[in-house]
Amino acid sequence: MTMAMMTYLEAIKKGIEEEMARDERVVIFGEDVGGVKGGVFGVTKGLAEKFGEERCFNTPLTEGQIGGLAVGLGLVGYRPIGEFQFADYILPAVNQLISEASRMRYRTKGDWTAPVVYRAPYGGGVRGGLYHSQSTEKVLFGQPGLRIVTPSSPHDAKGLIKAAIRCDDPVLFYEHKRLYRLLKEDVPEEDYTVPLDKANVVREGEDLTVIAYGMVLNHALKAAETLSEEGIEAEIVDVRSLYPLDKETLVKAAKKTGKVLLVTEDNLEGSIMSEISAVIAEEALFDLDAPIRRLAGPDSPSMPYAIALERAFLVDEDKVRTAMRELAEF
Amino acid sequence: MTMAMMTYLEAIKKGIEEEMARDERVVIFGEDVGGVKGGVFGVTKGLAEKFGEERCFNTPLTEGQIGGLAVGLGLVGYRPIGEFQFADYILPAVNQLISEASRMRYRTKGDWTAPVVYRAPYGGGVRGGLYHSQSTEKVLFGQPGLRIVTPSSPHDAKGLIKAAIRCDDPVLFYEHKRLYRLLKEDVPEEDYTVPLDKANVVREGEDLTVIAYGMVLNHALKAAETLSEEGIEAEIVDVRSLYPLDKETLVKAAKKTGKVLLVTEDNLEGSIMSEISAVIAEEALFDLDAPIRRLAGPDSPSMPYAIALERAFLVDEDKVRTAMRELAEF
Amino acid sequence: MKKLEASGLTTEEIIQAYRTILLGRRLDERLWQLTRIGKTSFNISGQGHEVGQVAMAMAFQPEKDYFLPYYRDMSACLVWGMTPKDILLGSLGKEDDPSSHGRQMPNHYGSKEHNIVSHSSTVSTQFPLATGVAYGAQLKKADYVTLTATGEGAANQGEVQEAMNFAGVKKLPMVFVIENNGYAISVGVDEQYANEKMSDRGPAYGFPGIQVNGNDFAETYLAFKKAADNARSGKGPTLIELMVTRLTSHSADDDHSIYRTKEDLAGLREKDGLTLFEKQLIEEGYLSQEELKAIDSDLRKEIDQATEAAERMPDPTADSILDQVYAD
Amino acid sequence: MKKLEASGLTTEEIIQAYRTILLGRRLDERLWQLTRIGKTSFNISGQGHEVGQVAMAMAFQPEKDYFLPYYRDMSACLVWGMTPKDILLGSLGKEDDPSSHGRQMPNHYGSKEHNIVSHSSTVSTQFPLATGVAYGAQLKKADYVTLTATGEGAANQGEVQEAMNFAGVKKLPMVFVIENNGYAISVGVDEQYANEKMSDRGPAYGFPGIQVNGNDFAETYLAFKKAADNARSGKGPTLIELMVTRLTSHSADDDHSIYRTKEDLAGLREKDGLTLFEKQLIEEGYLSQEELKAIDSDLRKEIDQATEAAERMPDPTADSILDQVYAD
Ligand SMILES: Cc1ncc(C[n+]2csc(CCOP(=O)(O)OP(=O)(O)O)c2C)c(N)n1
Ligand SMILES: Cc1ncc(C[n+]2csc(CCOP(=O)(O)OP(=O)(O)O)c2C)c(N)n1
Ligand SMILES: [Mg+2]
Ligand SMILES: [Mg+2]
Repeated sequence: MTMAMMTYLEAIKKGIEEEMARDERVVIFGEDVGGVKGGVFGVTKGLAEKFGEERCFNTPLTEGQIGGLAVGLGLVGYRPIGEFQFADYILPAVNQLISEASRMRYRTKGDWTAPVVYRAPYGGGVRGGLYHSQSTEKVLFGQPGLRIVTPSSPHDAKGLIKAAIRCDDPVLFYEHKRLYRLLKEDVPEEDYTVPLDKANVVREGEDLTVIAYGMVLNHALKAAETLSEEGIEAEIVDVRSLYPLDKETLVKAAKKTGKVLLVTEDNLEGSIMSEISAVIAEEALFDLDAPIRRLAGPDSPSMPYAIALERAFLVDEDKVRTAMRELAEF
Repeated sequence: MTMAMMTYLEAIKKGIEEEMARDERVVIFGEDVGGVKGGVFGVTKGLAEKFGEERCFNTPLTEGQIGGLAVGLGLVGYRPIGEFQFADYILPAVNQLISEASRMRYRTKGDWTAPVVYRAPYGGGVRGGLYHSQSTEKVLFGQPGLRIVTPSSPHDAKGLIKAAIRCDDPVLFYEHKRLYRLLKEDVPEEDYTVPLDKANVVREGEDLTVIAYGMVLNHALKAAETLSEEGIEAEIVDVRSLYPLDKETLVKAAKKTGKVLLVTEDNLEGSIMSEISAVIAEEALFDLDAPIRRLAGPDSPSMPYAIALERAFLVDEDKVRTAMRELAEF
Repeated sequence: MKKLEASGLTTEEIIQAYRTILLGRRLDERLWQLTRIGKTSFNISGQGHEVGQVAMAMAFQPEKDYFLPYYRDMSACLVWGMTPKDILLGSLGKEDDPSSHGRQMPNHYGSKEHNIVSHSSTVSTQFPLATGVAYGAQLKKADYVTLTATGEGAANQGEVQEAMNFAGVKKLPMVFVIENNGYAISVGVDEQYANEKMSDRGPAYGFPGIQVNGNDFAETYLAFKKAADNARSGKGPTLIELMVTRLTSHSADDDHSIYRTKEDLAGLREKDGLTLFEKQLIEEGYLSQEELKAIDSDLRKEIDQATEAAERMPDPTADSILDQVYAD
Repeated sequence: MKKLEASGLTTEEIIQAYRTILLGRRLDERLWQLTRIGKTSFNISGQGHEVGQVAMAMAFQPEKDYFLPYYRDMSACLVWGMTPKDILLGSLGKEDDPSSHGRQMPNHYGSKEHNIVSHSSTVSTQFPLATGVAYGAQLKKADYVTLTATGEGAANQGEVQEAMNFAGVKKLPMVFVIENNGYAISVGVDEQYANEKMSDRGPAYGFPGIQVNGNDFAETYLAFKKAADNARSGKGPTLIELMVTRLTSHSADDDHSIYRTKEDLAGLREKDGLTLFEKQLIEEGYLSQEELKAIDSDLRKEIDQATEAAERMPDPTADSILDQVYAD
């Protein structure tokens, strides 16, 4: 297997590029996505030049339209990828995503389908304030028919975006904007996909189970290394498939250690971690040696701008480590 | 206390009417809300005639605008009530509800506020198919700054809508459309309010705790009567404050019996019951004698139209009773 | 000048148009019957829209053009290829209902076979979808045209503007229709919009907007023909405001006598395009009174047979509730 | 005809206008400096919009009129009563920032004291809000006017149409502005809309739409004056498309040299309304070159002092993170 060093951002771009080369039905669009800018983070830079302005293009500043345009293209055989410039700006498109994309297959019993991908950079820690930091996955979570996934490593980023593009279901693909340039690793240059419906045990351990995704998953991985020196071995699971959840893997990992820490950078209430907690409480109750613990942002409406406030909101490596240690020692 | 027999619908109407009479800052609007029709369910019938077309009026068929109009009126001192004709049609307004209503106070640290009420008939069992049956509260749940409440009885309906109108926070007020005419009881004619942040123990029992709201709460109440004859006594809690949750009451009730059944007519995953489960798993784990059980609709995208399918979706009294019995016998 | 002849259609086509218009009326009457006797729970009706819809739909090529209708578009769907039985299967919520296999409420017309895209109850969400279908034609270099419709109330939804704006930018091969029947449930146009005509919104997005009298068959047909031709030949989209009449209450759940004036209600029959069309057929010598009657009784028989056939079909079974949530 | 005099404003007012325009420019330059040296993390700039904004805002009565701005509206906010220190407190994310108390990113201008309503980063959500503020005037029988602004890209959002549609129906006392600087980040107007002018959308909602040259102070002032007067006297809303120039990159996170042509970039200075305004001031005898310079150095001092004062103010503290989520 030939490998190449790639950032999380480059891995996503590479995945899209390969799929566009392999399947001319793949088209991509959004605000600033076409032309020479190629997205405000640069994910689509160069694609318009390579694949033409018809397959990689700018839309007007209208997210509802981006949502519906994708569905319409999906109906007639395309594999559209609509980009929301920030996950915060999915909100104007919620109606299209829930009423149309997620229900098209069901309401026609499969006669019509919406094989579309929506990409959206999410997450905080970038001084983005209330409206450039949000984790909006909770808003779209629990809408059967729609899949939500997010990669937490460059390897998964490439494999997951490719799987999403090939998938016959609508997939909402979240990209953590802090990870774009922070993570770099060797990624296969060959064609591969990562399943859309599988969580991933990224570290084995016996003392406690940490379930997370995105930036906080990476905090947990680092914290696990230092805790290992203290003799605490954490099992760490990357949720990856935010909806539907891979319950089997999650429950198994919970049962394995009997101590479960759920970490999200979103607010505590109504987060994906609440559902995971419910699943574990239902299916693994008697295997638990400690109450399921959730670590999350405070219940303020997203993340304030001022440094002290942003820090107070963010679940950082220290907070994760402390929670892990506490739970291990329970 | 003078009492009057009222349906759930009449109680809501009465609450609005009293508040409009008592406070001229209260205005109400939405599609078909004004004029002689007074709403597709008739909740606002007569209000335009009584309080004038300026204070009770029709809007164009535009939910985003209904959402934002309310916030704007709230900014300049009014107590607006915006009606969404069906809870399904909140979806085009999600951006206004999340980005504006729920964040106005926080993002100005209280300088500007949005003391608004949004009303929406929700729930299934009315042959409404995919788009007239939904429980959309999960979409707006977990947005700090926004309150979500729903009454499950005529008494609460009147007191809760009055409290919502007087509240300085934005309140999303869900009305179960099956309960509109189904429930009828004596309701005080005097002025009273029901707190927006308190769950309500509606039945005391020792054998298991059922937590629910809306139609399925009423199923649980009926089931509890028949189960009582079998010697099973259920504690039943009406969630009422869907967000933020009244954790104290919920956890206390869970601890009391050690057996918890959470019932919702929404899909299982991502429902309010998932959060409640997580709260209980966190705070009452060692008081539980059985895994927390959730009873909910299947994970199909809302409720299909055909009779057999609608029935298959609905959590009816029998399903609730069976689940209660099973849990009691665990 | 003869009104119908002005359409440029052949005698055969005009008689076919009449059959479809009358079929739409009679079929809808049947749906109301089924609702009254409780065999279906709901109906929402295109009565008063039929002439306009049939004239509109005949300007397209249903074997390749796409249609994204709204709930009143039964007659247009009949032109596009759906049969009375198809419609009845939907109203009865049957498994073989091509619109939704019994999953959606009645009148949510769709058919994969006939390029009629499924729509939701959430009004106007089909507008952005239609732009995607139309952009697909540009990508494929295919010459199909996409037609999408909504009511004059629903046309105020933000998504409608966003879709029309995009269609203008990309010069998409499509036609937008606003079927203006003067009411959005109980809300009249004065409370719905302040512009004189809804067709004024076409130019606001960079393409023509035309208001046509939906009771004038030829005027409607020719306007849509031109719009469809323009779309097909790369000249971009057109918005057509189709002036029609809502002869019935909004739906089976509504009673319009509460909010419509007596004069309005009394004047409805005069605004019925079907009666006008029949008068024109006779005046212009296409059909005699006798022949009209014969067609009517043919259609009634056809509908009776379709109803019986549809009623015999199986209902969806409870165990299929989770089918086709996801692929596989 | 003298250009500035045509505004009908007094010499004092015109000189005051100039001070504010230049203040807007110099203050923004300061914000860029603070960004470069890392004292703030972000800036988004109204350079090239100042003349139009000041002319616009002067047509209103800030002591009672409401303003729902967007992120480039610093100069208009200065006219409405905000001070350079207020703006700086926001950029530095300080506790006393009147816009958000350090909770929002820089340039999200607002001030309860000055009737400037807080806005989100989600573009154009202020449009529906503004209709609520304006409907409040009708309910109160108050004669305040509501002004709200957005960019030409953001003006395509569905919520903008819904708000304008409602304003038309209720003849609300308000003025909508689209500040058209030709770009939405990197996306030019050809990819954003196909209508000739954004002001064409006013008539599509039943009220006047006017395009004005935002570098022409008098033309802009007079157009807004008329619009504000119409609103105040019950004649309903107006949409004004204000043609301006984006002299800078979209924001501190953008580099426009990548997507703007060399000629476009080279021509920017010529399209700078500030230079034109200064030329007019001198030509029409309002101020001498010397006096301009004196004003400039005054303002620079004022900004230095404001910066120092703002920097000394306290930051929000971590323990306030949950303050004012709910009432009480
Ligand atoms: C988003 C949304 N809001 C509200 C409704 C409820 N509703 C259904 S039809 C209708 C009126 C539509 O009026 P119009 O667009 O004029 O079409 P018509 O029924 O007159 O043909 C309303 C308010 C809905 N289906 N979807
Ligand atoms: C709903 C939403 N979508 C996308 C963005 C990201 N965004 C911020 S400004 C901008 C461009 C705005 O362009 P325009 O409206 O022309 O205003 P200008 O910046 O040129 O003044 C975009 C796409 C946003 N803030 N909100
Ligand atoms: Mg209508
Ligand atoms: Mg611009």
